[in-house]
Amino acid sequence: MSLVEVLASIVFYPPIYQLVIVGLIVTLGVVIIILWFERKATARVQRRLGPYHVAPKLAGMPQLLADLLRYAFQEIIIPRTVDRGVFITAPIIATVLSILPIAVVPFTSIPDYWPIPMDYSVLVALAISTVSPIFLVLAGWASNNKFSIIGGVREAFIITAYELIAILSILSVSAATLSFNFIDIVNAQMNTAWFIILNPIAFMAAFLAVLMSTSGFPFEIPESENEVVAGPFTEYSGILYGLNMGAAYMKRFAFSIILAVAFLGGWSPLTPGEGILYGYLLPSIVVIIKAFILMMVFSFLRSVYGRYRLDQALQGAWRLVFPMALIGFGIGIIEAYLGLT
Amino acid sequence: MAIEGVKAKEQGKVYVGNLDETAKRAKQLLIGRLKLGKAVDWATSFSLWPVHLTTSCCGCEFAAAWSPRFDGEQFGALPWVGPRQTNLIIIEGTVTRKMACAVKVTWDQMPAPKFAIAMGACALDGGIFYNSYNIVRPWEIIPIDVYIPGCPPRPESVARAIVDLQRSIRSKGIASKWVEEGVRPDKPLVAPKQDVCSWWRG
Amino acid sequence: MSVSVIGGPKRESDLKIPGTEVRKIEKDLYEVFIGPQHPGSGHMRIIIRVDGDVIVEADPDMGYVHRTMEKLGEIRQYIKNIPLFERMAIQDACNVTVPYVLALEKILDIEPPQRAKYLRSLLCEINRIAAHLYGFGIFGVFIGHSTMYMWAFADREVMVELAEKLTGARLTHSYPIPGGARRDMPQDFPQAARKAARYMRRRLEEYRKIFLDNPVMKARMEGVGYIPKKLAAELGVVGPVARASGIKYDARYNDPYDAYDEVDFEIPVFEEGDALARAWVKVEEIKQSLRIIEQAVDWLESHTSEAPIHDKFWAKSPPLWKKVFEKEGRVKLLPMMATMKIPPGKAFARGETARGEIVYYVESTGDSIPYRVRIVSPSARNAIVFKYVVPGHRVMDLPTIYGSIDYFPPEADR
Amino acid sequence: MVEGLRFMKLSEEMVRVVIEKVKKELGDLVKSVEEGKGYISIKVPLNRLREAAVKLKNMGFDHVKSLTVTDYKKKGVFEVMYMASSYLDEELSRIIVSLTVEIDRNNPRMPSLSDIWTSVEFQEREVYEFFGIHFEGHPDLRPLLLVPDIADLKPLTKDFIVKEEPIFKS
Repeated sequence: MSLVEVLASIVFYPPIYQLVIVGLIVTLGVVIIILWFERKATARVQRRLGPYHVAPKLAGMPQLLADLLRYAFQEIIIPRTVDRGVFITAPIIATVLSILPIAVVPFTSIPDYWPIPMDYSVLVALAISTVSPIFLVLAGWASNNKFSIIGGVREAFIITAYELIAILSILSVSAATLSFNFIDIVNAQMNTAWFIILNPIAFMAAFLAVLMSTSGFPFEIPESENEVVAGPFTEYSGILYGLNMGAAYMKRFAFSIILAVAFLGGWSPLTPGEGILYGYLLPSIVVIIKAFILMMVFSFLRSVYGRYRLDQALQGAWRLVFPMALIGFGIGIIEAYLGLT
Repeated sequence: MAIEGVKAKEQGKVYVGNLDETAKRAKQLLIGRLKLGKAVDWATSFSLWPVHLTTSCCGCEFAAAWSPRFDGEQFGALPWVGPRQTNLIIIEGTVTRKMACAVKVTWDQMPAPKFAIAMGACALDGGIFYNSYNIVRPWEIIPIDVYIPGCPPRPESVARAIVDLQRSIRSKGIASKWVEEGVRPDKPLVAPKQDVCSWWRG
Repeated sequence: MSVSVIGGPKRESDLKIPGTEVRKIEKDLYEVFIGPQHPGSGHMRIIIRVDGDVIVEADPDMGYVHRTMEKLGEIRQYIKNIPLFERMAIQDACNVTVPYVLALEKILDIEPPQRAKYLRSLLCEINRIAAHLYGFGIFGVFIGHSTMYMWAFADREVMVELAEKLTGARLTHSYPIPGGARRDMPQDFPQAARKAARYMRRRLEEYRKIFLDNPVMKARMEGVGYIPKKLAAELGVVGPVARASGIKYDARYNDPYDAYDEVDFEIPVFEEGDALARAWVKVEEIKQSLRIIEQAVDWLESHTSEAPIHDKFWAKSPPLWKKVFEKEGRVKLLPMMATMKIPPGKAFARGETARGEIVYYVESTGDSIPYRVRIVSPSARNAIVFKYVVPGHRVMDLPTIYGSIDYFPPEADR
Repeated sequence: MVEGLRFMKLSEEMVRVVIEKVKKELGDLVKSVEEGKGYISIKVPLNRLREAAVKLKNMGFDHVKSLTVTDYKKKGVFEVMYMASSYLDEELSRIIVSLTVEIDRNNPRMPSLSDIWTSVEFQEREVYEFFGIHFEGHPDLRPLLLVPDIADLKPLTKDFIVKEEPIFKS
């Protein structure tokens, strides 16, 4: 065994690869690039330059690196009136939990390259993704700041609205394939068609639910700065705020990967073959690219829409998107009954 | 449940370690040993986020400086909402007695290293309102890094002030030294002579 | 439990931090201080009490930008008050100073020459468009639509540039002076104005697409901050706020000054009375202002150039001043203006700024400084909306109402 | 959108009509009615102020544009002018009437009109802090713009002197 092979076997050991390489490094890179893209795309729509002078040759790409580094070295202020333990741990746990769903999503059809191979991966991924908002609410509560508390309460409202939609609409895929296993789902898509074509209503509902869960426009309500400064994160400074800000994007990335696997055919054009390169690396790159495109769509909405009012968002979620998710679920069942998948 | 060896008074508290000590050590390691000082200065200078505090009518030109024609964001400066997440305060014109308290409190809430730009003739020395009974000179309350003359200054001069501040941060290494030593190296912090917040308590 | 303020000092010394005092509020309400350092407040503070998500009480706490203009106006010469009062609303500088000049002209009993009237109206309308776009931008960012802010501010630059061409200053023009205007129109101005008008009309259509007809924005604005006609009259609101509630009042129409009785334009009035109607009033007003600009430019072009200042002053001015005018089209500030004594008298004048009607009361005792200048600016009169209209709305409606009434604290606080 | 409006310049005839109307309506309440520059000045005694205000409101003057107070130190009075006009009546909207009273400078107390004209509420608060005039019956008489220690100085009265400009002093 040569050194390269040893290294490869360490790097591509599934838990390390998916949690450390993809989960931390790629996610960080994606967050940095997507934030840069978001600012640049918004600037483009708004007929201006966006971040530029930090590195003119790279069109301002390191801007987010500068912001991150600045946050990292800035003073961390912990007000005397906060609940210290929760105040410090909540953003860290929220960040970890928001990237954890990646661990149970397969990037390839070979079960060996899957950190936690199991038949109920869809359920587990959804279950993990529902935990992190609780810590955002906690962060708001521990901050002992009125805006934080209002922001936390809004977050709680939004959770109740989107959670059911997200779960129902993603489970419609399971209903259609009669399986909770992501690999079966992707295989079914490779046999017939992607679920975005077979079940577009469920995809729309899932898309909106992800927007709501990661407070993207037009549902950027918990952090709506014109009433509740920075929402639950009003009191956070320095790297703790950086974590908080990154957590929403990391969560969006994790959700995008789930959506890419469940609706966009996962590694679809590619049939994973033998070896690490064809069996693991290339399929995972395909999945990440699909997730990245989804994230670009999410980011672009910022420049087109403003934000809904809280009650309007909740109303829309329960009156419009929830029936959509139900219909999507029904379509999934019908498809399974007709044997389309 | 009582834990042995812990004073009765401190029972029931959550312990998160001595954060100050840990932070100090981390700073020494990163800036002292790994020579990250230059990177800190670079990052700080290109990430000067002004806090949203509009003190007076220069806010019009401040807003224009971030509009597409002048686009302050190209320097990496992004106006941000709360003082906790920002590191630059731009005093936009006259500071009245009532506003002085807000300026002081906002400045105190910002995490170091932080900088201040005073915009407009009024922020220099009163400008057209020099003999008004209701204004305060901002340099009496907070330490100012760059002054922008004009009434109101053009947006270009706001951009110029930001570039000037960036240069001086990089050339003097203000940010890295501030992080390392915990105090600002080149400028003392201002202790206001008058109690600007006296009216609040009534 | 009746204590709803959370937090507070843990030690005796903490009492010195403002805002951390523990007070008891009567009912089980939540008191939120919005401002002065708050992205949704501008230069003021609004103290709201919320019950759940509904505001039950709002108390505007103004005065954060009170720069004592009325007092300073009493100790400065008449002419120096023009740049002083202009600082009230610098993006609307000509509009806020014209009524002051009108009041002085009423006491002096002079009428400016026709050319000066047209020039003033021209700049007033340019300023009105710029100020409306400013308001639009702020409104956009208040309901989370940053593209609207950027677009409005980008197009505002067109108008600012036009004003700069006419007067030489971006914002603080100090253009109207008693008996006339400070400068004649440059040669290449008409083409630039017409081009800007064409451009602006095209852009308004795009604003409609991205902002006013945007489903999300419409949902935020429709029915929010509804002011019925009767309430609007009772509260004495002004400008677009009143006209969106069906009140047919515009100082340009009800008490025509300058060239407004000669040009052809309409006053847009809407009946709906909500935030969306206020936004539409602004759009329609911009269209009418463009019409006025074009007419004024046409008139100025077709008439021979003369000094845009009353003969009473111009006849007495030294020959050098006249030479400067012939060469540069610029009226050098007349020396007699600096210590101009105005005969005793009282005058009251009103004018329509972008945000509404501004009124000046000037009292002279025959000295070179006024005895009393009273200014009531449109925002000062609209501030009452916070107290009487905001309660009953949700917290997220507060920025919508704030943005839609286009409240500008420096103007309100004077 | 409602149809556009057409212009009509204010004529002296209209002013005279309104003056006659005011005289007829207010009757013996008024001390004098005269035409000023840009407004019609109606002087009433202090104890009949509220009565006159109610009558003006019933005439159609539905809002107050400006509450103007002038300090005549030599005469020892504050002159308080409620500059009222109309929104709903198009004829009256061209006219501004000023309901004028004079109050004692040393004991500045007068009845509040904020229950008759709501639009005057904030301006009465402003006058209260700048001149120290106490409006009896005002629902919420607190300083509006100034911080308390400056409001104590009553800055708009002629007693309060600001440092003047040294140049161009006439």
